[in-house]
Amino acid sequence: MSTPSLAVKPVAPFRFSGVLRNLLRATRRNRKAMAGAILLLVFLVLAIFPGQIAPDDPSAEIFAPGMGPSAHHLLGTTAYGQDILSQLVWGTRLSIIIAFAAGGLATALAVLVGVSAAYLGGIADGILSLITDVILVIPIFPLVIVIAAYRKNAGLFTLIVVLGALGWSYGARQLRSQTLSMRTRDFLESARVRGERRLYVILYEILPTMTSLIVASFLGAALYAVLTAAGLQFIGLGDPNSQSWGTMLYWAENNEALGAGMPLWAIAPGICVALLGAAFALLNYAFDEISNPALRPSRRRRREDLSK
Amino acid sequence: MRRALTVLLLAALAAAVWTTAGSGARNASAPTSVTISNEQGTTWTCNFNPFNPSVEFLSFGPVYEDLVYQNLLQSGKATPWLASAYAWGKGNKTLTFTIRSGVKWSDGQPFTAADVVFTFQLIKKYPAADLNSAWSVLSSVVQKGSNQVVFTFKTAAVPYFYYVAGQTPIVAKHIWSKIKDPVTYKDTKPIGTGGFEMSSCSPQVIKYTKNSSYWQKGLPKIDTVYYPAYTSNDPANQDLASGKAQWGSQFIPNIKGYYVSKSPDNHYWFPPVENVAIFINLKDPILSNVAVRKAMAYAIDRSRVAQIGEYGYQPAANQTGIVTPTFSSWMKPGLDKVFGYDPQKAISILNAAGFKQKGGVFYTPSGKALSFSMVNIGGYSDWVASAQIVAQELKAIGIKVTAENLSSTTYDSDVYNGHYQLAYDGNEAYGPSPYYELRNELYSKASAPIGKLAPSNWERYSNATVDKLIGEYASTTSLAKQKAIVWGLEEAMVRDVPIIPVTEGVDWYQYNTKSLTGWVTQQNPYAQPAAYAIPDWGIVALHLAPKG
Amino acid sequence: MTGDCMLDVRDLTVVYDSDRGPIVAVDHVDLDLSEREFLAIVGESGCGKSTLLYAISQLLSPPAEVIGGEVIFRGANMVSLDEGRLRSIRWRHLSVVMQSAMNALNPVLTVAAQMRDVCRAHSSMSDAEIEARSKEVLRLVSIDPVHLHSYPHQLSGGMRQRAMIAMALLFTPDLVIMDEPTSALDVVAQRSLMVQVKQLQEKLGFAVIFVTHDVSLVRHFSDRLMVMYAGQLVELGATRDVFEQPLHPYTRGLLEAFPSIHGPKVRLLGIPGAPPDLARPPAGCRFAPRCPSASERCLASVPRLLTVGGIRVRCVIHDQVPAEVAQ
Amino acid sequence: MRFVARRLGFFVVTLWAAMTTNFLIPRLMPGNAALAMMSRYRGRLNPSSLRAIEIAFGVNNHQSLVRAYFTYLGNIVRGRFGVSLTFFPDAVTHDVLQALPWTLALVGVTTILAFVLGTLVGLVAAWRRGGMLDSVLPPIFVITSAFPYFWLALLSIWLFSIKLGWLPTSGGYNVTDNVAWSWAFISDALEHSILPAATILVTSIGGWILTMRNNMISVLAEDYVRMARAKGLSPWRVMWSYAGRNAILPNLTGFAMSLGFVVSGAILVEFVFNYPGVGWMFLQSVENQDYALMQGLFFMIIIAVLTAILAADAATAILDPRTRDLG
Repeated sequence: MSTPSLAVKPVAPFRFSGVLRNLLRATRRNRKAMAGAILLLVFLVLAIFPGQIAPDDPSAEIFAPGMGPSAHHLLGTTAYGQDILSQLVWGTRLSIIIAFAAGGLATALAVLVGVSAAYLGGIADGILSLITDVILVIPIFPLVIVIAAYRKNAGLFTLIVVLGALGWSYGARQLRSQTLSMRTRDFLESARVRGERRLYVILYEILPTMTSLIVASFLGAALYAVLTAAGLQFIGLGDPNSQSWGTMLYWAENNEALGAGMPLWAIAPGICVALLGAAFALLNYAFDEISNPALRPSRRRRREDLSK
Repeated sequence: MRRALTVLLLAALAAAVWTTAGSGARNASAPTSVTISNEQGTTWTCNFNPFNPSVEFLSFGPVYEDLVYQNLLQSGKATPWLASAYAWGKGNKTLTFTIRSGVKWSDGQPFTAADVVFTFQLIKKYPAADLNSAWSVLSSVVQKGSNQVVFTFKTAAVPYFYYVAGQTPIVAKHIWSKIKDPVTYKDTKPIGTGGFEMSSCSPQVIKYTKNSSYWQKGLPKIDTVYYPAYTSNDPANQDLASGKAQWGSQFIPNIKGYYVSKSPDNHYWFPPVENVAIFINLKDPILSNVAVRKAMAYAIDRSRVAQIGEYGYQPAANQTGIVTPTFSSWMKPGLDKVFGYDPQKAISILNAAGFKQKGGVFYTPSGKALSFSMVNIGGYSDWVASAQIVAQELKAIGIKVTAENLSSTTYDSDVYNGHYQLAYDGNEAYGPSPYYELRNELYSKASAPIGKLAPSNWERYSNATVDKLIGEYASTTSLAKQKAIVWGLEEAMVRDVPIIPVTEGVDWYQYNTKSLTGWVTQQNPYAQPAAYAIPDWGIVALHLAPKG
Repeated sequence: MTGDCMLDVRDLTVVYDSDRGPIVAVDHVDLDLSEREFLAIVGESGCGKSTLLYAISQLLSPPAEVIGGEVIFRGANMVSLDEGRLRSIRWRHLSVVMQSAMNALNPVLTVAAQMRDVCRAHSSMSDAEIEARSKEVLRLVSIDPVHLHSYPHQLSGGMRQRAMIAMALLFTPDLVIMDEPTSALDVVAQRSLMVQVKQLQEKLGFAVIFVTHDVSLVRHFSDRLMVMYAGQLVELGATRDVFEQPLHPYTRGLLEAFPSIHGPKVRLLGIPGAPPDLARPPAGCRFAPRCPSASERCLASVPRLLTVGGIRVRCVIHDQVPAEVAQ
Repeated sequence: MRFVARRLGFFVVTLWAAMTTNFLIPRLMPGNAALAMMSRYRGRLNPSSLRAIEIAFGVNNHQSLVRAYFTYLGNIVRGRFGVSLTFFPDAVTHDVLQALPWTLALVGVTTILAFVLGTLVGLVAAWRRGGMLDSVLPPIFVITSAFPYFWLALLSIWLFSIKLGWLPTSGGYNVTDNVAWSWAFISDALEHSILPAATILVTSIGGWILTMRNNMISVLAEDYVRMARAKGLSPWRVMWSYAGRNAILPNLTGFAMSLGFVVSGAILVEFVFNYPGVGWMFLQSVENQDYALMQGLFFMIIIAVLTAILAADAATAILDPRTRDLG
């Protein structure tokens, strides 16, 4: 005699490692994902070993100001005689930190709130969902500005906390509905039948199935964090002594870099932000496709071929 | 390719509407008008109340006028204005003005001595309107005869001439007597005696037009002044570079490449008017030691700071606190040479004072590192940059300084209350002679204990003889005596190093001679040229004339 | 048989692209259908029944794709027709009834609107005529016409299914393809619906291809029965014959199975285990792993499709000694 | 009914939360308005005028936080936002109303444009799967949507205004013309809005394209779309009233919120382009610790978002009968 579960498609139990392996495989398959991953990797390397990579001390004002690109200064120098390339390299670190710290925090909160809301249900769900919706409509950027203006030195930490603490609501919503859609899945029912503890069910049964969604919401949050941070630093609400792309743009802007013949000073950091952003965006886009096969690019329908 | 595509997209859009909207580039405005470019970071409220500090500069000068104009750039040379003459009396405790006849308000009413008396009674009644707290020294203002006004001071108050005669806008009695509260009053149709009338105002631009019945015959020579509101620096600078605006009061980075090179008619002059200095909290246990302060004074290469941090726009300052060349005539010979750049000397001073160097940093005998934080205002990019260089140079001789960039209000509340160690700043009110700035820097009565708001003298310097000198200045009109006193103050600056002047703050001023003449130049500094200097910019506007 | 043959499917093969390589969901299937005939296709879920239907009606969308074979409907090869030509055939001659009306009806349009769309697409009826016709077909499936203007979610499950059948009859087509139209309903409703379908078929004279996982359901209604397993045709013959003498072990298993309230999933009493993963089908006979009477010969090669006494079957048993079976 | 009640509860709580943060945050900041004023005019004011300003702004009357909170709530309810310090002595409402039209005209219109265009592109891209549009536009705009807005704006100013001189560098209109409903003025204002609008569009359209494309693709897999095809409806009809209409539903709320966030979106735009709108005004209020103005703007944003969401609910109810019956 066969137990009912035999006829069920073998979904559970999941192993994170397994899921991650699948993701990696999928990533290798997906061109967009590859591009994004490579970009991100490059920036990570820059962020970890700026000292080894950057030619000069980014803040030392020791060269002729406003030089164009040359063998010694591939991107020229700033109006204060700093090496732009070095600043660029060192600037990577802060952006990466913000991206991962804020993105991570936001995602953690999203998972915590979203999944537990859906799984606990009832009043807990009601309250958590309400909070989520409220946070969702609170305008983050103005709020961050107000807080950032409070004290400039607190820049980095404040930024991470605020972006993280306010950036989770969207992900939480998605995760909640995703979890809801799974509550009735057989493997969860069987887990309940087996009398597993809730925490166990959440950790080992639910989360793994949502890895790609979680990754996606992390990427989204990270992207948002990078852009917002850059924006704040650009309007001068970051710490102007810090080494970051946004700060570079702030200084370039204050010295009319574009108009005064130092265009690279303004263009280069912007491109870096754009590339890092693009890396996250591409990965996000790709993970959509990975988690939802329907989205994958496909050959045109045969019918159309024939009708030609 | 990514950018290329974006660009293409924009180009398409641009081209599309460009053709319908007509030519994008605009030519410079009509010959008999001048457009001012001065980033205020705000749009206009169309309020011209001269007693409202946030907008007084929009009316005081071109519309409202003062009794006697004092030109800072000519060591306070006084030009009778609404008063045709003035005289000190009774040991410099009374001041009598003879009011000019034939002056009319722009609504046609005659201007009289009664208006002057009324104005001063008004700011007495409403202290919030008394922006220079004139009534802290005044005891009475009364009319004498038909055309004279007598000011009586509690004590001799010679320096207050500048505030009373030069910095108080005279308003019309027949208008302001009907106004409930002059402080909150929104003065949308200012009626003044000045050469210009405010003819139209929108949040984006104010238009001043020539007052055809102005009391100085033949003036003004131009018809209109446009004062656009710039909310950020870029557009303001761009309009100057393109010639769209002809009169600039802007910090333009790399001005040669960005502005001068754009047209042979583009010129600039940055007359120094004040010191940008390191304020040292004298209540700090380590910084109270004069040796440390002297070492710092020697360790800073002022000209390098000026060059890198300020593009050389702000010249290097000197320890006496005398702004040169503006006030060079007040300099005690030789004194400005003290404290040239000499890092070795700095180190030897510290050693002599018993500080020990360990790992490139000096320590007090009790083992405290010479490590301080220096606050400055994050919004002022040039000062932030300068502060960085100062920090690097002090680090070089073993004094660790970390620059903290604060929002301007945080900065002010910290510094005014004395909750800081070092502060890099130029926020001193200056006047037509070095006395005014030095007084603000050194006068103990202008200071306050730690934790209380000090309007100035933030380093909390206090020295009886200096206070006495400052007091004496108030009671003398003789230039010789005044100079002697200022020399005394200079010596105090060099002896006690209460603050360290690093560079000299300037009036930002660019001008375009394509279609206009009569600009302020280094050769003819007839007024402060910055379009925010009150009342000076009104006087500059009077001098401007169409070319040929 | 050839005379009134309306549909002739030859060697039809459908492939899905997936990460784990191509999946052959329908594997060289042949079948034919005469006018007014009622053909039932049975098999476990995932055996390719629905895919076959959509391949016949040319409704596959990526990643599924017909890679070989023909579907001759009234002399035209549907596979090679372009959308325009297909449109002219659809609904007037060939209509489809889907598994769950809840999903198959547009949730944001009223039943009336959805019927109107069809009529507009294939005729020049006036609104009045359309209204009349719509009510008429609703009555055919014994739904009170008042429901014509309600939205799908406002109808009961049974009503929805019937409404969809009604919609399929708007133009009384020659062939109605039904994909488990009853699976969403409870047993009682299932029966009544089947009876109704049968009556309609006799009254209006259309042919039916009826897919279900529940053999018992079609026993008394279908003329012929086709059994599919793992994308392949494993047995095809007159319903009566197949029920009396199932030739394929799988068919036998199915007949012993009873319908489960769990819908598409069928518990096989005789045969434990689940259908194979079509991305990696077992060598030889695909049923062998679950087959009670499997021998190593089954694994050797894919069994041929044999004809045994009018029944087509795919199993090596009969390949060896057809005589035994005959008697 | 429960649905409506939940919605109302949501609105009330949101409003309260927003108003409270709104009240607390600025009060956690140091310094006071008089100092802020001093620092704005640093160097130009005699230090002793600090006293004068303090009197003028009444910054010295310290009431307890709790009392302040309730007076604040009371004032908000009565629609009193007090006097702006930045634009002393203007009333906050007066300033906001003055700046709002500019923001709405520029960012508002552009947001709507981005949504409409993005949705169309996404819809068509999904419909013509793997087609030219589908394989080119989405990836490109995914990348442009990751651009830092202000940077793109700077570059375009540099290129189109400074280098090519095609378009004005900044501002809402040419300062030398006078504001009026004249064609000259409008065209001028239009011209000034090209660059900001274009840059916003480029950076914001990607999101819409992507979400719409994804919704559309999952909808296209729905039975009712296949059903529509089976019915032989014209592709156009299928795309719009079957696939499109269902695919757009999930986006409505998102669109509403983006409309509500127009102001926050405007901050950087108006900063870079020196545009006289509320976004820039907000920055001002923060810089000058202009609580009244800050709160007025913040409150306005919240109200905007909530009304937008309300509108979205209504729109959804109209387009999706199912929610209608929930309410």
